[in-house]
Amino acid sequence: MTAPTVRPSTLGRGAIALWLVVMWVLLWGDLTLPNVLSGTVIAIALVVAFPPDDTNDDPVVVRPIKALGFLLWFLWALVLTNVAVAKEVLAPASRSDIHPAVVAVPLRTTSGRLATLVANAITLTPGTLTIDARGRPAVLFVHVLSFESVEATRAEVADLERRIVEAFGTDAEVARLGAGAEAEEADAS
Amino acid sequence: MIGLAIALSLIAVGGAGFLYRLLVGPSLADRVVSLDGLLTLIVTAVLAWGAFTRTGTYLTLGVVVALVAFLGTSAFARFVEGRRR
Amino acid sequence: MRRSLILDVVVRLVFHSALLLALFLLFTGHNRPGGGFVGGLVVGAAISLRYVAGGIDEVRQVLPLRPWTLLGTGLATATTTALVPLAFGRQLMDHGLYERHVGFLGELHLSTALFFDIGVAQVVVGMVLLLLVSFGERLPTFGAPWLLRRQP
Amino acid sequence: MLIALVMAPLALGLALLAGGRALGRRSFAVAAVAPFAVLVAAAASAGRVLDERPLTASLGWVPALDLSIDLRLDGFSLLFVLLVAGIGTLVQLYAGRYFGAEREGLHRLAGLLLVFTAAMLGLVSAASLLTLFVAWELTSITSYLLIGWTDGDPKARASALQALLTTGLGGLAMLGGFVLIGQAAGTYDLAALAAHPPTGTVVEVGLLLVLVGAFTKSAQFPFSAWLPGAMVAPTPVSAFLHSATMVKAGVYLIARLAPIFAEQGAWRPVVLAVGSLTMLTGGWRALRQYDLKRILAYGTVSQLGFLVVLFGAGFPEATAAGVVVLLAHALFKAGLFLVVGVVDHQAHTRDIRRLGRYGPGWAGPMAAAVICGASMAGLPPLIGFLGKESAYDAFLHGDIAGGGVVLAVLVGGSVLTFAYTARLLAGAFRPGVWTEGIAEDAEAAIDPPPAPRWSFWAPAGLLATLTVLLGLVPGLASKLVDVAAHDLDPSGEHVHLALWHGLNPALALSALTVGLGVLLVVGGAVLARLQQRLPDTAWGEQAFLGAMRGLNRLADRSTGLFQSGSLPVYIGVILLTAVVVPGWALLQAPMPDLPPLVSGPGDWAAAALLVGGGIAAVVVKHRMAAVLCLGAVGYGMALVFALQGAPDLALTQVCVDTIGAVVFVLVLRHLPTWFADVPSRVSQASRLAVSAAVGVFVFAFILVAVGVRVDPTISTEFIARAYEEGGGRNVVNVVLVDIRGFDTMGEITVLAVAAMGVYALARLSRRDRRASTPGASR
Amino acid sequence: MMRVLLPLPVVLPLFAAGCSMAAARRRWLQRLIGIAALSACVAAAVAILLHADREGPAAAFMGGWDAPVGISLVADRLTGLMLVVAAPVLLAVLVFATGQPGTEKEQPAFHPVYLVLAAGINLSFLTGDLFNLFVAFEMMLTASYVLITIGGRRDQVRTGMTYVVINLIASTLLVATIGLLYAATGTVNMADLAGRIGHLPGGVRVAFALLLFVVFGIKAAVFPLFFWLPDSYPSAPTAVTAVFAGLLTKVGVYCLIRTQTLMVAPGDRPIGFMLAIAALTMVVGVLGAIAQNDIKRILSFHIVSQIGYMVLGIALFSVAGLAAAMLYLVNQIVLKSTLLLTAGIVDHAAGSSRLAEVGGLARRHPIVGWLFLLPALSLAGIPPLSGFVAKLSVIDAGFADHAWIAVGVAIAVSILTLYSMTKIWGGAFWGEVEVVAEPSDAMSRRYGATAPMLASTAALVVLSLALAVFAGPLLELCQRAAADLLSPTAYISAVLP
Amino acid sequence: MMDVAAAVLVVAGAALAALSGIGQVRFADLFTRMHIATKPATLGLLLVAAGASLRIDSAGAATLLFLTVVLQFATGPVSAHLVGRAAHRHGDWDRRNAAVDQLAEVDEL
Amino acid sequence: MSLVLALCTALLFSLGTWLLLQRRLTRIIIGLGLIGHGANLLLLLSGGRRGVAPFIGQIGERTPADPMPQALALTAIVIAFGVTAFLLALAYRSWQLTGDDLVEDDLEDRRIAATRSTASDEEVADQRELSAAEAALESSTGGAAPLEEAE
Repeated sequence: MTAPTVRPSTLGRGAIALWLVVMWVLLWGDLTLPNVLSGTVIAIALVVAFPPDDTNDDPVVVRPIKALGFLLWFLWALVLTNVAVAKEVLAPASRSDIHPAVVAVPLRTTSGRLATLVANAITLTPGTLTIDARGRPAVLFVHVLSFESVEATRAEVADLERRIVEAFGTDAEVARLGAGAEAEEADAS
Repeated sequence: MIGLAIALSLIAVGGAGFLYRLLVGPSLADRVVSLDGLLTLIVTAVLAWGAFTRTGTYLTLGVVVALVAFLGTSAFARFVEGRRR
Repeated sequence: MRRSLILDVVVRLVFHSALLLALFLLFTGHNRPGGGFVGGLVVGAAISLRYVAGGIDEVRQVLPLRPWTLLGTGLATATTTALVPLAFGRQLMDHGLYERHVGFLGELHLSTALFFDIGVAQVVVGMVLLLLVSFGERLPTFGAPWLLRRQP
Repeated sequence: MLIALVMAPLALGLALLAGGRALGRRSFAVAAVAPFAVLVAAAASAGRVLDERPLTASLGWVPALDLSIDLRLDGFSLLFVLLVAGIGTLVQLYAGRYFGAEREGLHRLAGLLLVFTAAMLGLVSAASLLTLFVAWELTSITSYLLIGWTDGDPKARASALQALLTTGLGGLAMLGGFVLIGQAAGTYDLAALAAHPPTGTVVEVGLLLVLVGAFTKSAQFPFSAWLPGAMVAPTPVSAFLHSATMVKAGVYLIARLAPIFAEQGAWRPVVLAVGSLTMLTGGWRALRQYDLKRILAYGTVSQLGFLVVLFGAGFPEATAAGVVVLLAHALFKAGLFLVVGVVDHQAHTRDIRRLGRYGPGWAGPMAAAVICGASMAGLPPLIGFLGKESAYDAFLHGDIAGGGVVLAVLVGGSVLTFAYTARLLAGAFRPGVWTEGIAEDAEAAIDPPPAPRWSFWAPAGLLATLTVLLGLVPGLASKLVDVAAHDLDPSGEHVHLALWHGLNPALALSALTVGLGVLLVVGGAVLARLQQRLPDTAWGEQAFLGAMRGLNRLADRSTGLFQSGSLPVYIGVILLTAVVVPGWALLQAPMPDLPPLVSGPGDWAAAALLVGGGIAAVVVKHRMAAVLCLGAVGYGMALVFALQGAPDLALTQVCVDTIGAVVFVLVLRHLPTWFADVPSRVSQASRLAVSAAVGVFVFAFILVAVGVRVDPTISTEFIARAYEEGGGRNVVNVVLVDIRGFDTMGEITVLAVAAMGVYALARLSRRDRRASTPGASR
Repeated sequence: MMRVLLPLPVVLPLFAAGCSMAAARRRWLQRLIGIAALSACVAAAVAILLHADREGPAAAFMGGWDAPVGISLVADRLTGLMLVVAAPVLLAVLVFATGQPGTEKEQPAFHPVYLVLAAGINLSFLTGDLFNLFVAFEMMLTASYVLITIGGRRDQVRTGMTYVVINLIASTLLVATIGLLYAATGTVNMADLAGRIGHLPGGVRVAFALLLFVVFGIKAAVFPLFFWLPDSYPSAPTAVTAVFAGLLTKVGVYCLIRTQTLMVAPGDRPIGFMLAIAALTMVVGVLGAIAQNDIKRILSFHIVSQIGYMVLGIALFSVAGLAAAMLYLVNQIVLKSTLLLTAGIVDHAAGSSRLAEVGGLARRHPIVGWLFLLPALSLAGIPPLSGFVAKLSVIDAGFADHAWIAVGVAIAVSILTLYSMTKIWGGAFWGEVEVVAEPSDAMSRRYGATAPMLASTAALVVLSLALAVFAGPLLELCQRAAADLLSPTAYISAVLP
Repeated sequence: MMDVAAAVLVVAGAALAALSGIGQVRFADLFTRMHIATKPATLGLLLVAAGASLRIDSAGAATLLFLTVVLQFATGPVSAHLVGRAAHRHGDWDRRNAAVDQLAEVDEL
Repeated sequence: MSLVLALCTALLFSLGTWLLLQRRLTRIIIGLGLIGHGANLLLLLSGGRRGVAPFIGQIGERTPADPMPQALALTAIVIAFGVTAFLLALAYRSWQLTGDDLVEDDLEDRRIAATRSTASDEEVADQRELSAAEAALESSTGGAAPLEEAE
């Protein structure tokens, strides 16, 4: 399943404009023609006045099914996170297993947006918190609450990254991811 | 209404925790985090209250706070960041 | 101060939404919570976010308006709105209410108070902008390769 | 007519001040025109006035205060007008000779003299107390400017200040007195006052205040010190202001009021005592001076005391005598001053220990001086003799308490007068009479000064001639004196001046005076030794200096006490005042009913935030942390707003708080991280007390204010009308942009201005170029 | 007619301020805008006064919301009088500033901020709404904060802190007072408050009266609330100090008059307290002036001292007393501005305003000497200048009401005033010629200042002379105004028909 | 039924909020507290918003809540990242207990 | 209106006052902030009642909150914001000039308060006139120098 290839900047502006129209209508809470029209006008005006494509970045595409899948997975992970946190908080101090560490996790995606998404997702999933992101492709520095090993953390993040890139990355990104995974497997073997 | 009371008490407990951290510190980061948390909790409380009283008036507050809290926290974090101990 | 990829990206994503939110607050202020102040402040917050992310240069690049002009026109707008009713034999600031059926768009409710609110918002935005310009320092693009323009 | 009389010198004077620079010394010649014209005009109207038909004029000014320019030219006024205008003309002409052409600012001097002339004319022709006061103060100011005309000399400035402050103080006391009298009488008009004199304690106090004014102006004890000091002024000024005219303003006032008020309260004892004391101390002190002008000045003080006694006694004979003495004094004193000026100008000194040898051509000035001096000493057949004679006569026959004592004083004073006249004349024209305090070397005596041109001493000669003429032919002035005295006190009999009244007690007293005077002169050495042994009675000077020193010290103390320069102290005092003053009244308010403890559970949460954040903001020593705590309070406020049904406020509060925090961060990141302790002028305890007081006050006032609400609020209308008339459902927003949109307009202005202020301050360069000169703010 | 006229003195400068901000880069345009707007204000002010005097109080209702719902602007005679005096002073000072090197030329913010200051002052006089008065104060004060620190020198920053903080405290107190008043009466309209306060219990009424006195007393700089003034005013640029000295504290006095007469019932007026305050203000102020050695500082203390006379007049609560206070107020506005402008000229001509550093100016620049001497003598109450009439009216009114001690103090203080004026005259205008620095342009070297500076100062001096000449009609106007104030039914019925 | 669901959601959200607050008091290390602060508060807000959207049927309520949640999800972690970065740089956290600190290694280069 | 909130208001005023009486501008600004909050709370409480948000159409049978104090408080909040920003600019400028935000005492006042209370008149520079008057007194009480040098 591939997204239609559009020129990145156009996609960026168009997507943002679309989002703005949607948001406008959401804000008014009323799907009426005047709302949509005025929203469109305002959205276009905003996008023209403040061009959003001022970063050098890969485009973001949406693969609906995978995106939905990711979303559900993510929500579930969030619930798990909170259960974990609850345990941690409510458990007596003696049973706490906190072994903090800060781990550098190199990402494979070159897209800043995806890297950001990964970083945010890391923060909202159990036991991990993104502290910093450097370089391009980004290296994330993740604070791990219950540290086991560097590899374990990286694997966890790699899994997350894969889900995200598959949901939102361009074909090239997905391909690079695959190549990276193969290389990693090769490394492992 | 019992639900509201429970919810608000719970939020208040949480708020007390954050407030404690805000007052005690020890680091600035702690205070920033707890202030952010407090604001989130205030929004949570307002939404919960809105949920039980069926008032939609305060919903805008949530949107604005989400945006603005972000600004506050990031500004503190960024401009205090440069200073080493 | 190193820039942050995450912050840059998220701020860019949020920026337009914040502006839209501000406009919404401005337009609905008469009937829901909001109004010129809050609208202006939200715009200000959005601009401040850009400032936090990229320093004053980024703000200038995003909003190449002179804050003075914004302040001045804002004040002039508000006062003009106030003065116009005098010419029509009414009291200062007596806002008119125009309700008209405009074709397929339905009822149009427009109070001249809106223009006043726009002036208010302008001033607030201009103020925030001027504050940032005053206290602002430049943030270098150090360590932010994602900001470099792709070579054509 | 009368107004033109006053205004003409004024206009010419102002014109000279404004544009006379090019005229230089010729300014005096130009200036002389005005007083001369006045003289002519006054003489022309003399017939009518002497016919007891006074001229009047009135110019409305501030009717609500009974303040208007009312002029009235009766006999007494006419006498003064003639003196002022006549001597004014002579002095202007004289000044034209006196000053070298190279002197700068002569047009200012001429102009100021004219302005003074106008003021003096206004003073003596004032028909109401307030008009008189206006002119009075003008004479003080012009006198100040004239004494300080040589402003490069610190002594001149000091003397000018002393003169101004003394007469100014008196003037203000007098103003107070005038208002008291005027309010008691319902009028300030002199004629009306005379017709229906007010009485009562208020009036008596008012009279005393008026007397203070008159005493200061006429250099009476203890306010006489300024007059000798004023001798630093150029001699023409001294001759005009400080002998002939201005110093007689007080006498004039006393003369005007005495017939009306002499019987009231403490008037007569005070006036007679002060006048007597002045006459004696003035004469006594004149006897130890070496400066010709100072001898004259103390002589003037003494003579003024004489006049005050005469006029202040307030019975017709004394008044009539006063008029004669007044006329005589003006003539001889001005004449003497002018001669002294001539001597000074030619010899470059006025020290009697160095003067005395003269070349040829000095006969004229010397003769004038001797004639005037003789008149001063009260020798016949000069007008001075007439005056003294009638004074003795008046008190011999006068029927007032203590008249005998006063008579003795008059005789004593006259003896002293005789003595200092001798000292003056001998000192000026005979060499080597006095040598004390001067090294007996060649420098002591000076070369004989060159003879003056006749035109230089001619004014003095003219005055001397008048002195003789009026003495010999008293009839010339008889009518004028009679009408003047009668206009002052209509109850008196008509006066006929005559040189010879026959052998009577007054003549005997005159003879006694001369005899004692001669004795005093002959026994000069004894007297000098006596004076050396006695302390100088310069109480007036000491008092003035002491007062000034005390004033300055008081000013420093009080300013040091109140104006501590410390902001915390200021704030503490202000807040304490704001709390204590209304709080005191609040104690009388009814006890309010206490409101419910909480209006909903949210109150506790909000309170926790507010209190916790607030206390933390106070306690925390970390700058940024304190700001964060303030932020917490702000969010607490937002919560309160949300709970109390104010979503707009909550929204705004959150936004403002956050953006405010950003600004805080932008600034505070530069400042030190921690609050270091700095010593403050406010102690912890007082800080605590003020804070607690503020808190208690606010708490109490809220409870009381909410507890006493009586009326429905105006906001019920808001809710009723917001949608129909304002077109909005959000009432608060309608209030903000419509109902109270005007507030909002002001508010955005504040924002814009604050922003511009921030910009103006923050974008300045970091160097403070002018930091070292805090005063140089331009 | 009044519907249009009343808001103009406020809205015109505001509109002009907006334009001026937008024209921040073109100084000539800013000048044009500023002078045009303030000239229009003069015209409007005169029209308002004439109307108010002829037809009685008139009100305009902002946004068409009738009082007490909306904000009303009210012009009675007092308001008209204040506007008429303030407008030319504002205009003259602006002209002065354009002729002065420094602030106005270097700071694009000067003109807009100054216009806002003007609008704030005018609004303070016009508004009939207590909260709107707070807003007007804030406009005025914020502008003054900016102006007093404009240039950012070290001493300005230091004194600016004092000034801003104290005024902020005063403003907060005012807000709190308004809150309390609203809590007790449910209205903030002054005319409405006048009626409603009467229903409150006695102690509360008095407490409100005193609270209002203290709140406006800080602005008016009465003892013991004045300390901030002499510390802060002298460090501002001259033109700014002049307008502050002339107008800002006088706005406080205006508010004292307005609130104490309108909103405080006759029985609740703190008369004795006010008389004591008046006497202390006069004495401490003038003693402060005597202790100073800088022209601007001396004059600043005089501001305080002279406020005492006005409070004395007000405290009598008689027609004569209030009229005297108003006359004094009018005089002081003109005189203080003039004197400080002259101080600025001295500073400009000699490079300093410290008495120890300058001298002989009267001989060097006679025009400057006259520009100082006339208003200074007037200030000291020397007849026949306007200050004398004002002082006489105060004394007259005071004696009529048997306020012996206070009037006695007033008389004694006026000799001290004279003393400190001669201190300036003797120190700076007499003596050997001393200068710290010479101005750079030829005109200034010859006459002491540039043409706009001299012309505007001279215009104010002429105005002060005119006040003396027309003191009669002026005092009658003041008396009519005072009579209005003491029986405010016309005012109230103009607002609440 | 809907009301019960809403109540449950809201209470659950509130419970999470309480949890994060308690965590603030209990834990000694800054980063640990940040873990506890970020996650439950975000989910708590989500739950409460969900509950509220079930209860409030006024125009646009649900959509506003949706926007709130989206914004919160977008910004919350970023805030955490920034604070974390600053705190790490500033040395505010419990460094001694950390097994590895690869960020410090990078910064030291 | 409730007792707790009234107490909070009072406490905010108290705490703010405490900070105002310090010499650090930052603390003073924070103090002003606290007092400002207190004043806003006072305004809000002056409405006298707690109620639902005053939106036409949503009030129904319930008591609406008083919109007037809300509008007033809003204005006050915004004004306080602007002024606080300006105060911060002052602190910023103070930092630029002195490296600190200490509110210094007024120099001239301190000078007058300090030097005058100890020094005698002669040491004070500005009393030229007075000492000249003393010199004049000297000469009048027995000194020999004539007052005015001849023309």
